[in-house]
Amino acid sequence: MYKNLWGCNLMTFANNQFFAFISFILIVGFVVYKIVQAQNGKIPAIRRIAGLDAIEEAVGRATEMGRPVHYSPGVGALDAATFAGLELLDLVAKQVARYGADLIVTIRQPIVLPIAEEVVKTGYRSAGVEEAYNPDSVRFISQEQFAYAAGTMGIMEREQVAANLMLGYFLAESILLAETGFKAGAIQIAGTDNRSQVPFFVTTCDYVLIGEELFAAGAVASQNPLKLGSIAGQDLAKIYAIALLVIGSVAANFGITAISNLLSK
Amino acid sequence: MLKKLQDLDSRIIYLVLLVAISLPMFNPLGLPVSVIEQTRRVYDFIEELEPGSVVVMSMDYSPGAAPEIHPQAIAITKHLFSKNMRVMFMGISQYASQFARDAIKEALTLHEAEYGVDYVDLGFKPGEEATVTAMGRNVHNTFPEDTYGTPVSQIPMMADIQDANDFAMVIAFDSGGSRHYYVGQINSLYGTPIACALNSVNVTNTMPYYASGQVLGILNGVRGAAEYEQMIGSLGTGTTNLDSISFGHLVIIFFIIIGNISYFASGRKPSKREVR
Amino acid sequence: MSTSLTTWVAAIGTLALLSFAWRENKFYSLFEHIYVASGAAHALVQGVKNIRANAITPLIGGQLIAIVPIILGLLFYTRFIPGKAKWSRYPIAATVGVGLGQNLPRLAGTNFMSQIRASFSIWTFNTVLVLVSIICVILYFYFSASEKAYKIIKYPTYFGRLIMMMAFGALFGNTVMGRLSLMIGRVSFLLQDWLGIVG
Amino acid sequence: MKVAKLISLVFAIVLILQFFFVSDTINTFGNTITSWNIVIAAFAMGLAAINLIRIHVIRIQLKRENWINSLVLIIVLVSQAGVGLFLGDDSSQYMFFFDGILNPLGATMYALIAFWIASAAFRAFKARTIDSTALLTVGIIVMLGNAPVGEVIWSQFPVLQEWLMNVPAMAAIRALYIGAAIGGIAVGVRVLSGIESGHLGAGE
Repeated sequence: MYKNLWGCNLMTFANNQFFAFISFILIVGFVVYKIVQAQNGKIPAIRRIAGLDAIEEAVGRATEMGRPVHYSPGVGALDAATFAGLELLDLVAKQVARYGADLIVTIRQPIVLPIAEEVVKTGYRSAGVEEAYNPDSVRFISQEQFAYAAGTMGIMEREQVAANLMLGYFLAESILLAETGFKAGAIQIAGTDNRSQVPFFVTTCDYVLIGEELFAAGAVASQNPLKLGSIAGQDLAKIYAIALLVIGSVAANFGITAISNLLSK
Repeated sequence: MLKKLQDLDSRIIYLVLLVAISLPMFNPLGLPVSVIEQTRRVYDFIEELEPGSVVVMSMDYSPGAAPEIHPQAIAITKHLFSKNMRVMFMGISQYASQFARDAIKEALTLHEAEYGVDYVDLGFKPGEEATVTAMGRNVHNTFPEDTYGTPVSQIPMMADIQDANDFAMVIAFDSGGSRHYYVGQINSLYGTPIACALNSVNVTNTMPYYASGQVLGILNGVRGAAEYEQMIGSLGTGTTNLDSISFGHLVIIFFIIIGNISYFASGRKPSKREVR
Repeated sequence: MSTSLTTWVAAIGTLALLSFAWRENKFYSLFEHIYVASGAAHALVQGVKNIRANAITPLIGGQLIAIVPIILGLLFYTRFIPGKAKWSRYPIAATVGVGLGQNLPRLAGTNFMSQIRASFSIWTFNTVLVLVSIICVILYFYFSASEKAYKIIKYPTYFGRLIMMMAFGALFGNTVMGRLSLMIGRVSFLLQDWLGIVG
Repeated sequence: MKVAKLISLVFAIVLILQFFFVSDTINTFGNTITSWNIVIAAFAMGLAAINLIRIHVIRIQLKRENWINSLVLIIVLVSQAGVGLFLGDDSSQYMFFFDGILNPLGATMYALIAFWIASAAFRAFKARTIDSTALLTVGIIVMLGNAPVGEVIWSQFPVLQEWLMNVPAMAAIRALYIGAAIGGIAVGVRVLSGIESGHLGAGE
């Protein structure tokens, strides 16, 4: 269908992948365009995210009640959700330092431990109260999934935590942590990209960040222009998707075959 | 009184659940199960395949999902052998051969089938999506040997199975995600019909492929196995466990309702904050 | 009562892990270590089998190019040599490259384009509801809306969130059936295969 | 660092072209890369075993708390791997390890969750917000649709469940797939352009 582009012999499109290729190029284009724009200083404004604003409220409540804030960056190692969890930990550490509440961070993956310690330390330093940083606020519990859950449950019950923040990649142990937090009467904010755990968070927590909301909250917390640009680029692609949906649906119902054939190539 | 119920010891709740699911095992009620559309379509498709068609059974489930998916694999293997299809077992999960071997053993108790002619087990191949793509392009390159180490060139039935165009159908017994690869790399490029046999947690997120026709049918966990066993007339663990599922569900629903009644009765209003 | 050693070992292991529900104990953590060991051993055996089939045999058969993936694969193990860990970056990069190279076009083709095409159906109550729901859920994840724009899409995002909650309810219902089936599988193994007190 | 990113970029671009275009030249490159990937992935499968042996041998030497478990772990790992490699993973001795340990314990680990769902159902699954009310209502209907007893209580439950699964649930998941496709491609752009290289150990 197209003469040879890169000197290879005739390149034809695999069956009905033409418009998929067009969409692929467009989505990549939107993301790159917005990232470059953000690099040149045009930082996109991101709307308020309910769960994100509730974090400050939760830390304030914990300070009033004189009970600790528990934070878990999830059970994942170096995946996107864990990075978002650590960015939000930075935000929480700054607020905890400013309010003077005490913080307990429970860790499952050994590789995440040093990063989390560094994040909490810099949080206290940037709030100007570095001497208030308590080294054993960041605790490695266990690498085994359910041993980590059992250890964390014990801490939450003993310390009667006032706020339970679970932001990162979670598996089946999510329900154990959420139920213990609920029993302790803590205000619970959870966020994960693992969709099959979202139902257990929704029914037990006050606020839930679902999938992309966790990444958007992480980007807002980190104020990293590249990430904010990437989110704006993804939004452009979503407008493109909605446009395709409307145009294609209208074309199909009014028999405008030209559009329908193009979209199905 | 309801408030006191709230801090009931969890272990009592576990005991109640254990009793509820064990009781029907002692005297099964045999509640009937109706076959739903998404299961029937898999059965009908296989019924219409003419004998000798090549059906790929991709065994991609872990021990954590086996109690839900393995009964499905046994039922479908029995069905395929009874219609003397040519069945190619393989998998991108490391447990493929162990589960395939057990399913074949169960099916051979009912139907005749000869290794290398009626069925073959190419075993497990790592590489996730890349392996599914490679298999679609060239089966012999991707699987140079079967799971017992015999070169594929020496297996009679593999002579005319070169690539995905030779597959009459692929059934993804999947708990890890291989269904996405089969829909994306095989169905989209070669039009090969794909059926899914899944553990229940993965059924909901496979519905879009079913609605768009990229997947021709879905078996949903132990219930799917029971439905299929009923259709092929050879009852197995799917059917026997079904009564316990009914009792288990009733207990969970009862707990949710009682929990909510005592929650509202104890005056804790739903939190207004989360209106958004 | 079963007499096979395998069934007895499986039954003792099952009871050990179930004891975690009573409370965490030594019996549980011993069998958790045994389970972790068995899983790692199985992965090692399957890995070696495939290295032999797809690399060693072709290499002996004369395909010298097959040495490249073997070298890259061996570089994974430099992580265990102090100071040499950075060499493991190359096989990781190769796997990530292949992963993305396979995944990204499929995302554009199957997850994006085919799902959009599948929504071009003739309007009935259900298909219009599906179309409107899809648009509202996409809008829910629209983040860079200015205050003014956000006012317009506020209510569609509420509808989108409600539809999403119904989807998560369906996911919840199926997850409950799945986990129950697993527990039922273990109980019937204990009562039937091991103790033999059930029909 | 540069070479590693280059490997990722070249491998990814060849395979992306191979998906969208039909061309013999690209196919040969792409097929070689994918066959290499099988071998590389096979090598990676041994990492977990080596890592476990390293950690637990240290625990035994230092006589850490309950080091007996570590000793048992090493024994099981070495004996199962030995049987699997020398007698073959289809030997009856190997089936002892598979049917006696791996398969039953794997299923039991996940079966435990049924206990926790039961206790959370009683204690924590509350219809406190509009979201959790909608979620629990649909959840209960889907459960009654799945369980044969549901049909006995009211014959319409399976019909209602099928509608919930095929219309609202399917629509939301389809929208999440479209969003995830866009998100996945965006992550791909950031990784291949080197903006994000946490996985290569450079840290962010």
